[in-house]
Amino acid sequence: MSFLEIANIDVAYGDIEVLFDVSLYIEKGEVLSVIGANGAGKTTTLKTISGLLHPKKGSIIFNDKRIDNLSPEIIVERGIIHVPEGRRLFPFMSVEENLEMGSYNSRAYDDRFETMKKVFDLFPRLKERRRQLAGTLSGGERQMVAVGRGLMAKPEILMFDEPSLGLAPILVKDMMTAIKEIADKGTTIILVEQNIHASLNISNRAYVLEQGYVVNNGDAKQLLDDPSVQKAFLGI
Amino acid sequence: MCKLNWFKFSFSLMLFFFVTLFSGAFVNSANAQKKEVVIGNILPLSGPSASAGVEGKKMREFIVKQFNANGGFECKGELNGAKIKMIYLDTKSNPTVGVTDVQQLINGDNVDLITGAWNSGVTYPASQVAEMHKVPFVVPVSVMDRITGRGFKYLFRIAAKDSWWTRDQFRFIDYLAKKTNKKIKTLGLVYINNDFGKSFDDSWLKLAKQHGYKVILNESYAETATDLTPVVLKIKSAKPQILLVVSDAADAILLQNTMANYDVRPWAVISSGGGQADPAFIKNTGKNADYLFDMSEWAPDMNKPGLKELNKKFKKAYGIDVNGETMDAYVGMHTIIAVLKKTCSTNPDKFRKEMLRSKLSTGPFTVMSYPYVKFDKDGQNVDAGLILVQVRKVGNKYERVTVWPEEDARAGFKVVFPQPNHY
Amino acid sequence: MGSAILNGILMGSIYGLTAVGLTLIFGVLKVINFAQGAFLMSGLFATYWFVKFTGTNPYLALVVVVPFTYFMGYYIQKFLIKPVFESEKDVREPIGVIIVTTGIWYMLDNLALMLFGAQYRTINVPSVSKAISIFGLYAPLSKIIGFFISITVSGLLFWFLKYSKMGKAIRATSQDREAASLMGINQYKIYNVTFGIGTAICGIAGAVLLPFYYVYPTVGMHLDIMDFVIVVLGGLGSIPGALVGGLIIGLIESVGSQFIAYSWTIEVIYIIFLIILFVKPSGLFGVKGEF
Amino acid sequence: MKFSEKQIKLILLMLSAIVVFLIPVFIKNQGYIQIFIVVMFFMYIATAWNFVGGFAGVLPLGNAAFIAIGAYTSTILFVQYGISPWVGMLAGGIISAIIGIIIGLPTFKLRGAYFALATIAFGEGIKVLFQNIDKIGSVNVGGARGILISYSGDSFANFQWVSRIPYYYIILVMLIILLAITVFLMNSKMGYYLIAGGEDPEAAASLGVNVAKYKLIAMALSAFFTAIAGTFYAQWILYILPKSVGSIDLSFEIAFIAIIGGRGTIIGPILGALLLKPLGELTRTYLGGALPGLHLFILGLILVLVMIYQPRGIQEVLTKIFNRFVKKMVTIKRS
Repeated sequence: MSFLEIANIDVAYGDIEVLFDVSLYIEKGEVLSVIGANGAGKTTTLKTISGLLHPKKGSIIFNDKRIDNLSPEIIVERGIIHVPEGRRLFPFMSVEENLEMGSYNSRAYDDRFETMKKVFDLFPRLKERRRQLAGTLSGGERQMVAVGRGLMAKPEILMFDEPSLGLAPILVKDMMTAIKEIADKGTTIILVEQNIHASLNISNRAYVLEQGYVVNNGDAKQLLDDPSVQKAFLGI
Repeated sequence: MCKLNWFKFSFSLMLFFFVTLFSGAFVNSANAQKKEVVIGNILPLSGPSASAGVEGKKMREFIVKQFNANGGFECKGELNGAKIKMIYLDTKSNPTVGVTDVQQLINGDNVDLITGAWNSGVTYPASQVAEMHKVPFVVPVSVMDRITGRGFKYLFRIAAKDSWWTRDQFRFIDYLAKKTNKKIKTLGLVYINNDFGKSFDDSWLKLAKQHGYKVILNESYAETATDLTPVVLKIKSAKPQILLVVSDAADAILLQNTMANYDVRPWAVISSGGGQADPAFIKNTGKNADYLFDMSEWAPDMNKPGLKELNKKFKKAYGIDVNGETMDAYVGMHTIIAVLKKTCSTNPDKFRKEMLRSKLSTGPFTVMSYPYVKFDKDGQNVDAGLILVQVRKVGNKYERVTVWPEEDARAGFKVVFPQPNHY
Repeated sequence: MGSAILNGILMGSIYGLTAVGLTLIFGVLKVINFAQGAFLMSGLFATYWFVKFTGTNPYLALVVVVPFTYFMGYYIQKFLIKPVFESEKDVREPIGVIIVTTGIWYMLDNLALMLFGAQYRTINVPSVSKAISIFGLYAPLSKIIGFFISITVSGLLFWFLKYSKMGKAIRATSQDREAASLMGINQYKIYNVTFGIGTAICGIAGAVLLPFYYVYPTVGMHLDIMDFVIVVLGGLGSIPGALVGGLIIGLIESVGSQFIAYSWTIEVIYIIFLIILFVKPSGLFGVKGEF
Repeated sequence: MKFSEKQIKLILLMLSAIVVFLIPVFIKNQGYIQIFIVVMFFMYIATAWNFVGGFAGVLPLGNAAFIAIGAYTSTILFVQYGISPWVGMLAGGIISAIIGIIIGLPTFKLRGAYFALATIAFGEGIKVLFQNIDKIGSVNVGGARGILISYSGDSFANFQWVSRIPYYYIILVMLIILLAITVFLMNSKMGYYLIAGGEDPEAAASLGVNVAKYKLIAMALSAFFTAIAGTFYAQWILYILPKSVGSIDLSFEIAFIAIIGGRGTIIGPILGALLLKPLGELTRTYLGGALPGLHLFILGLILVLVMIYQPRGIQEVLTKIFNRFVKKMVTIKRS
């Protein structure tokens, strides 16, 4: 059994179904990319894993235990952390407080100062700004806080939703490097991206979603060379 | 969302019809019995005046229970052997509800007569409905002038009307000046801004002119006021010699306590039998109400026969002392019973005739300040007299002590005026 | 005049305290709690019965009143409000919750009426109700104590929200519910706690008011509307705003009435209220998302 | 004979229309007629509320102010100048509509909670104003005393009858007219724009719908029809008082009826009044005397339960039952 295994889930918002029979798995220590066009169901997949949505059918198994009917806070407790699209920082809290909220769960709370040091090592910029309100930061800094906040939770699996969105190309590169660094230290990573070039480059494997279905999957580098993927996403 | 809804509308109308039938069956089965006099009572049983309504209801229950236990009516006529059935409806102090209540009582419950409604604002429109249907309406409490004098044939009011209250308040002020040889020049008027307070204020302003007093403060406060300190501070800076007050229950307590706490003591405070007559008032003000004058129709210390015994029985049954509120209900119920005994019929015209003819002065009617109950052709109790009580320390408790008219005054007590430590 | 200003400040701070709970609950749940007045009534009654049975100082009643009102709010939110909240979580204007709080208001008020009857009750504590002189201005000790309790409670609340773990979680939830639950914060628990704290503050306000006020089942109604005005004046969701809004109302009432009839001051308050709504709907201190 | 679903519904509609029109013929008890009037009165004002509260998607909690404006306008005109309440009714409606627009202009910019609170303040402000003003020039407003309309004999021109039956038919006709207007409007372009604007103002605006304009029209209509109910109220009770026509309790009740019935639906306010008012009357009549407060406690409980179990109002479940019932009738006839 894999570390996290999603089997045949259907997910709907009210009456509108967005995921159909989606299955995927991730092994411990991997970096997994989920790619697809706007509205393909990538964000929904992440929200379902983190418990914000519950599948209508199918199962999600993490560490040999079913998690598909648990609420988000319990899933966080188990170690799956979701860094949402658009950063979703707490704008009227300082950088430090935002990071601290990341370690709200009981596994991580006691070590919060230690973890914070590590986050500051990874993003020295944040240390300078730690008293500043998150709402006043620049886009790149906000993304750093968002990633740092995810790390503060001492994740087993860290899920990123569009971490490069709205960032200048140079910052995208830095961000990907940082994510790679996190993965190298042993955290399993699920990466949802539209910038598939950047994401596939640092991933081991990838899934391709199209209108709610998994249409392709395999080795990240191979997918990058796959003509159908190139045609669909890179406009080649 | 908004597609044609006439269908649903029709369905709802059907439902409407069933509800009607259901409620109709419900109500009609409830009073199928005969041989009883059905008296409708509309009272404020919830909402801001609920305490007055609940107390009045207790006294009515007390009287009727006793009356029915003694066998009901004994007279020659259709009512012989009949008992009284009381129906109580809550007005919530709301005129609309009161009017609906009267409609319901007359048409749904077929009451023979109605009594209530405590709040003048409810009695006023509600009695008009009763009059339209020729159902006698006996008003024990509501004092608003305009209730009588509308040419109604079946409306009878036992309470004195507010122009008599204010008239007697000014007579009393004149009396104070004369008796103590003090020059009284200035008046302060403080009233609650509702129908009750406003009508007192109107006649005070007129009377002050007639009696030659100068009004140096005329202040109203909202019924919903949470803090009366601003009013008290205004009194403090205006310093009227006599302060005339009309309040409901809660604000009476608040005003009195705040005045005491700020040491605002005019020569005399004269209140108008509203909230100051509520038993909660003395309980909640105590020493702070010392030397307050209140106008009243009744006081427990009036040396009237049978009063002590009545109080003992009532207290045993309901755990509270009789007070102005319950005594109004007491006289009201007994007036109705006495007149019905004489007519031995529920015919409204006979009732009116007998009401106008009767002069009730014995038995239960000896407990009031006035010697008898008698109605003029407007249905007003003609000699509904008034007394003034002063809050005084008796033993270690504060009590309402009758001080005026002098002949009714409690033995050993005289008016204290001006009050000690006044400004 | 001086006394009027002093009274305005003292009363204003106490009005402010009654509004703090409302503003806190709005800040976090984005819901106007119409049951606010009923909670205040519960606090007044709890204080009243405590003093009646133990015969001690009303301020000691806080020991009982605070936990009582806290758990009352906590469980009302948990069992009555949460189900509606859950079904409306995607709705921008959770009107259902407003209706539920109104239902709770009716239930609590009338429960009190059935249990305790309609009569007015006060406690008489001569030692604190007498007006004392401070630099020639008069005010009763009970209001002065009320003033300090109001400031202290607001300060403690502010500190709690700023520095405690739970307080930070409450702030996080108020700023972004979904993100907060992705941090492992159980948002419904936060709502329970927030509601509990909000009602507990009402309880405290009750204990503060009782020595110079009275209690009866529908006493909360007047203060309810007053509180709505206060929180909008100060900015919905802002704690300092609630205090300043309270002060403004207190001063208009107390000082304004020295120039116009007291019953007109309410009209002035409503007019100022409407002007603020139109000119600066966020109120004097309102910053969305910050307390 | 076979009937389609639509035919059965039409037959039911006609049957019930006949029943409603004949109720006063069969039921002689004016007490019930009075209750019917109360119920229809609330159906009417809740339907008028629904223009803004339901379709435009905000929560007005000050509609009693419009009732007060309508009641005071026609009453002052009638009592002091002898102008027929029927004329006063229109005058009150127009004044109220203008005030509705004036108050709507700034408030519609506000959202959610703020709008609700602004309307509460508006409603209370109007009430306090009527309470405090005794006279404007020679016009006697009555202040806190209120105004009594004295009964001067049955007369159509004076809008006065001893019997309740004329009132019954007047409010019934008013209700039917208002419902017809509602149905017409909701099926017109304006209705769609209003609902679109209520559900998602930004999206509607981006499609070029002038949301504010339609909301204002809705507000004006709502204020106009509510004020007309105010005149009806004044002539029906013959006594108006700021506390009774302008109270916050009344404003709340209007909103609750529509919400419990199902706001934003045409049938909602009807069903809401049908459930709450007779229930209120019965509990108040049979329980109020025994245990004061119990009836209001029950009202509170119903509010909470409906919101928990039927958040879209009772119309949803009743409509389902009704449709099932009609379907069954169809199958029975066919078999």
